[in-house]
Amino acid sequence: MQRIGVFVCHCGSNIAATVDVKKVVEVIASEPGVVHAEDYQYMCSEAGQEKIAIAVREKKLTGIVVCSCSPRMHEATFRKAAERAGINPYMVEIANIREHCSWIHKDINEATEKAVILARAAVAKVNLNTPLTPGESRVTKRALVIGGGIAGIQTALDIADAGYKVDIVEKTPSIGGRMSQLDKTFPTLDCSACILTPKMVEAAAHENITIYTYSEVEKVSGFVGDFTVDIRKKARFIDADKCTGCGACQEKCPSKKTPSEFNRGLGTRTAIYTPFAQAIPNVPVIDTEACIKFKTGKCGLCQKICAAGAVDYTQKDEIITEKYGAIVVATGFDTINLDKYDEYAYNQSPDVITSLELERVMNAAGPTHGHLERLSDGKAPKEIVFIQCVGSRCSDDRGKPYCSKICCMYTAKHAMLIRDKYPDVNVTVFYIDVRTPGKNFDEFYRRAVEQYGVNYVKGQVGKVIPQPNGKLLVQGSDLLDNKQILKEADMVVLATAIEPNKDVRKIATMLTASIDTNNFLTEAHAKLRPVESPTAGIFLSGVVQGPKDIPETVSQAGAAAVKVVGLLAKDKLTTNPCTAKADELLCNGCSSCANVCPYGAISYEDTLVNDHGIRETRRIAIVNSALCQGCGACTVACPSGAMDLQGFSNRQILSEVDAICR
Amino acid sequence: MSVNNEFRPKIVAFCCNWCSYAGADLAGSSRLAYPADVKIIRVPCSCRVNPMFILRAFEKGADGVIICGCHPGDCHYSTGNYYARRRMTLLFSMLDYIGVEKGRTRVEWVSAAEGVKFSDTMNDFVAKIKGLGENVRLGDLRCKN
Amino acid sequence: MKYSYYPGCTLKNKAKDLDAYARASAQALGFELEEIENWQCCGGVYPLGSDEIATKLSSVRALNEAKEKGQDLVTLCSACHHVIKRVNDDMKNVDDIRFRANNYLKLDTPYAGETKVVHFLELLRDTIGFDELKKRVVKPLTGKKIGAYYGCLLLRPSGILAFDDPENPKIMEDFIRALGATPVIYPYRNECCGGYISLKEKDMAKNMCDKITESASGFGADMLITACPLCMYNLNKSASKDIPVYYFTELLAEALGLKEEA
Amino acid sequence: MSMSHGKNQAEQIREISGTNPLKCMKCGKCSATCPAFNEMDIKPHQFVSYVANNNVEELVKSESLWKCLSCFACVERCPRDVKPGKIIDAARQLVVRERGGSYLTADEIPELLDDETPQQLLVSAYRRYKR
Repeated sequence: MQRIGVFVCHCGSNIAATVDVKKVVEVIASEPGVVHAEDYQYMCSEAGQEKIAIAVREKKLTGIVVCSCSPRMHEATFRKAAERAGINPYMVEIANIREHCSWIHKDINEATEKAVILARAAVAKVNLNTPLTPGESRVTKRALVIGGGIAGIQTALDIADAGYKVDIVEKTPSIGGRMSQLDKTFPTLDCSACILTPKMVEAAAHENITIYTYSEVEKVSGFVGDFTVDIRKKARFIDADKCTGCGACQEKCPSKKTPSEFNRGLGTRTAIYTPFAQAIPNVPVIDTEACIKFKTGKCGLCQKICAAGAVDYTQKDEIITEKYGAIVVATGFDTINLDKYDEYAYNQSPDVITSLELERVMNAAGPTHGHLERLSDGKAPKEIVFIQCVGSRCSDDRGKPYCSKICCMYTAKHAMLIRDKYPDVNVTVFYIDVRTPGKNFDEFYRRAVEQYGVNYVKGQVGKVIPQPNGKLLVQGSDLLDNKQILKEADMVVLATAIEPNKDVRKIATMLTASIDTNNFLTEAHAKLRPVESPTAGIFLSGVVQGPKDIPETVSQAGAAAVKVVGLLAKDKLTTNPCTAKADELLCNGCSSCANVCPYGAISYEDTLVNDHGIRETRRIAIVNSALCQGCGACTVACPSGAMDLQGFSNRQILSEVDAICR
Repeated sequence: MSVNNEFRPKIVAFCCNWCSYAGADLAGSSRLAYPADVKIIRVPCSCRVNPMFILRAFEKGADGVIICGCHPGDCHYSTGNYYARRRMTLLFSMLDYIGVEKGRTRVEWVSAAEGVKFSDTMNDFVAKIKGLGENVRLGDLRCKN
Repeated sequence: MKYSYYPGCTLKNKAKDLDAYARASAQALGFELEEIENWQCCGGVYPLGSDEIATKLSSVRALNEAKEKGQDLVTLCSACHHVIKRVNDDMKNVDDIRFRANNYLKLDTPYAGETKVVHFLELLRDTIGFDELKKRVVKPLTGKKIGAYYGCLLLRPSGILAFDDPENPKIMEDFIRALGATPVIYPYRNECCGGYISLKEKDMAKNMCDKITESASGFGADMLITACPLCMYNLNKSASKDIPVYYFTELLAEALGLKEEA
Repeated sequence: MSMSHGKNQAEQIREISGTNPLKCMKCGKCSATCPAFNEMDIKPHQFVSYVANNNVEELVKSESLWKCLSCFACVERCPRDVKPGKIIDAARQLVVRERGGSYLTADEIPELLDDETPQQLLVSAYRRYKR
């Protein structure tokens, strides 16, 4: 039997308002093993922790139960406090009487009764706790960044500058991401390429950075500090060492009809291509689906024309296996598919475009060479309508429930740029709310209205009606005027909701990182640990965590880098001691446990055992505690009951069940 | 026993540390109420839940047992919830066979972001158990006070 | 292939053509429409109130009869299709309505939405297939520029009707193509013709039908097709633009070479 | 009292329609969509806010009750799944369920008919306008 001290926290009024803490102390004091019980305003405070130390000293405690907030919040705090007081930190258990009790119940009697039961369960468990000692694992001093947009580039640069090796894996043929597709950026109207290209060049030239473009992460194993990752480097069919990037192959390629991904399908590209002029690396790839040589065996023009002899049709995909201490996910976003929103006629008229498509139209390197023109007939528009919140803030199954956050600002930007360059073009913006929190953001939007005369109409659009004369009739609400208005426009631009990149779910599964219902990766704590995944060693950078603009993305990218550097700076990590262990007297070496272990942590050794005087050699399961992550799958698979999980043993959990059902 | 004789079921909820326990925390911090009859036991993973724990709970007088884990594909340990699902499917049909109604046992996937789902699930489960009434099968009379 | 068939009130009277051409075409295409015995009027509009039961029962009776025969239930009139399909969804998914409707009907086996409700056009698309239909056409309607008029009843609410994309449907356009004619796509094809409003608010209905016919002819349609007798009436009666409106089954029968027989 | 009457009716409308007007984000897409907008005295987005605010006295007297086509365009396009079309139908139900609340009487009908009037029109109008 342990000598247990129970400490009941008021958490100000968070607990004490709904749970009679004095009553809990009074009742729990008579539980078996409890030799001390007290309550205090804030157990996590310095003074609260000191109370634990005093009680340990005076009452010679061997176990501690803290009735407080969730163990996910302060278990670590109280374990450290116990350690300082001279008790093994794994002799501490938390009864969660805040999140699981006081915050969800109103009736004080009911909540108090439940708090007592939760405390009893914790006491029962501590009575069976045993001191545990964490092991150590090594840290591979190299980081992996998945995604080569501005988020990934910034994170990689910051890690590399701190002196650590970092690899960027980018799915497309070039780094640069969404930002490379933008024309101008808010709120200062810098040219996007002008500020992004130097960062791309810096990343490419950095001695600590290796960039794998046209590559994808295929397999991840291991854990924090020691991940092993397989990267598939897709065949480019170009020898990157020989290619000079002269571009002759692209000029001569006869297959020119493939829609350009970079231009959002508004223009075309050749089968051998670099996505854009400033691409890094400036090495083309061959799209085998479009290439005549690959489809028919004839052609081969690019190989003939290439003076460097870099074209190699026999190139194969390559798998690179590398070890990493930390992984950053920076996979970014895409716009949602608009098939379910055809009241806006996106699939019915080429003059209805998304805002991202407008970026390409406005860009000098885009499909119209930067001229604002209708994609149907090339005519200059006179009336442009912008529709906000297309697919954002929806609770139906068509769109996304969240605000995409960037649309209000980029629409103000587009409206302003158009009015600036083409003063005779009228611009109308249909909006529900204009959301512009951010430094110099609202001022920016107001400039669009006051200085550039952009017409903002409060109300959503119901339908965009293509007219026989090629115009678009926009039928929308003017809520302030309580009218339904019909506006004839030449172009309609949809502020389309953004969503995480389609591949992110697959990546999250490989990383065992949690992901929310909208496919954004979950943070370890929404407020206090926003750039870390709950899965140790996985970090989040950019829109993969939630909608954000470029300044926020860059800040978060830097924050993620700091967390990575903090991890890589350590030589050793302490490991979770709650690992599985086989009782050699019960184990019969049947292999059931190894079959279910996701980490390959279980092996079998012929061991000499002394079974009540019978000495014999038996095949016994041995758990490698450096590999074991403590899930417990093996403990249930074990038919003889030999396998148990330290810290969550069968007896401990049964004692909790007993205490709850008592 | 409560004074007004209203049936208050005993319900044990096993929650995995990574998703469902965090989902329960989120339900708490979002103040999404569910009945106090539910008591949560934290386990590292739903695959840590030994059928023995569930049998013991019923033996000791529990009226319902629910196991919550990460959504399929999202398990922190990759595959744990799949093991849990298979094991529990077998156990529940065995329990049903010996008279512990299927409604008294449940497996539910709740992610760390699903506070609402956690609360809704618990409200629903408690209502179902109340509908079924007290569990008399498997209860060990020696365990009654 | 045998199907239960629910013609509805108007098809027995003002819209006999819609019915007759459909039956003739069905026979030619090799499936049989067995009229439900003693069917009652669907009511014309789906009762939206969540507490309405009695007004849904006639649909349930028809659905149950099809269920007992083990057949899918084919509809033709847009309104009947709309009402019966929505009531079926209620019977399948809304506990309260299913419980109360079954209490009223006292059927041997309670009805719980088992019957599949199929519109004639869906039958052409999903069972026969427009490619196959094209092969059966003997008098292709080559050169005709036809605007499909969907109206609201077939398309919305799309979650329940699941007929086609509610904003950019194509089933009738594909049908027109199968008959050898050219579909004319115009944006008002899924806007309301005014429906029952034309009884008392004639100007309002006229106004709405004008928009539809002007848009259709603006995009070059010579004629319109519809599946709904009320749309037909409104478009014919109210619209100032003189554009002929046909039931889709009439053109089908024509293309199949059955028009004279029917 | 009129206030409590109003509240009662608003509650009834919420019940009959099975909708939750609090889901509305006031975007106005229903009014932007409505083909009968110009004929209505109270506009579709207002139906929702009237019922949300328990202020339906004007709504049940409104001409809009008889102008809504139940074409469901507002329901289809509403980003918040509020279903304004069901709300207005529930308000109409409230009126026609009360004695004498019908918008159409039998003796009016003959003069509204012509040779081609389909049964469907009468049936539909009757079900909409009358108990």
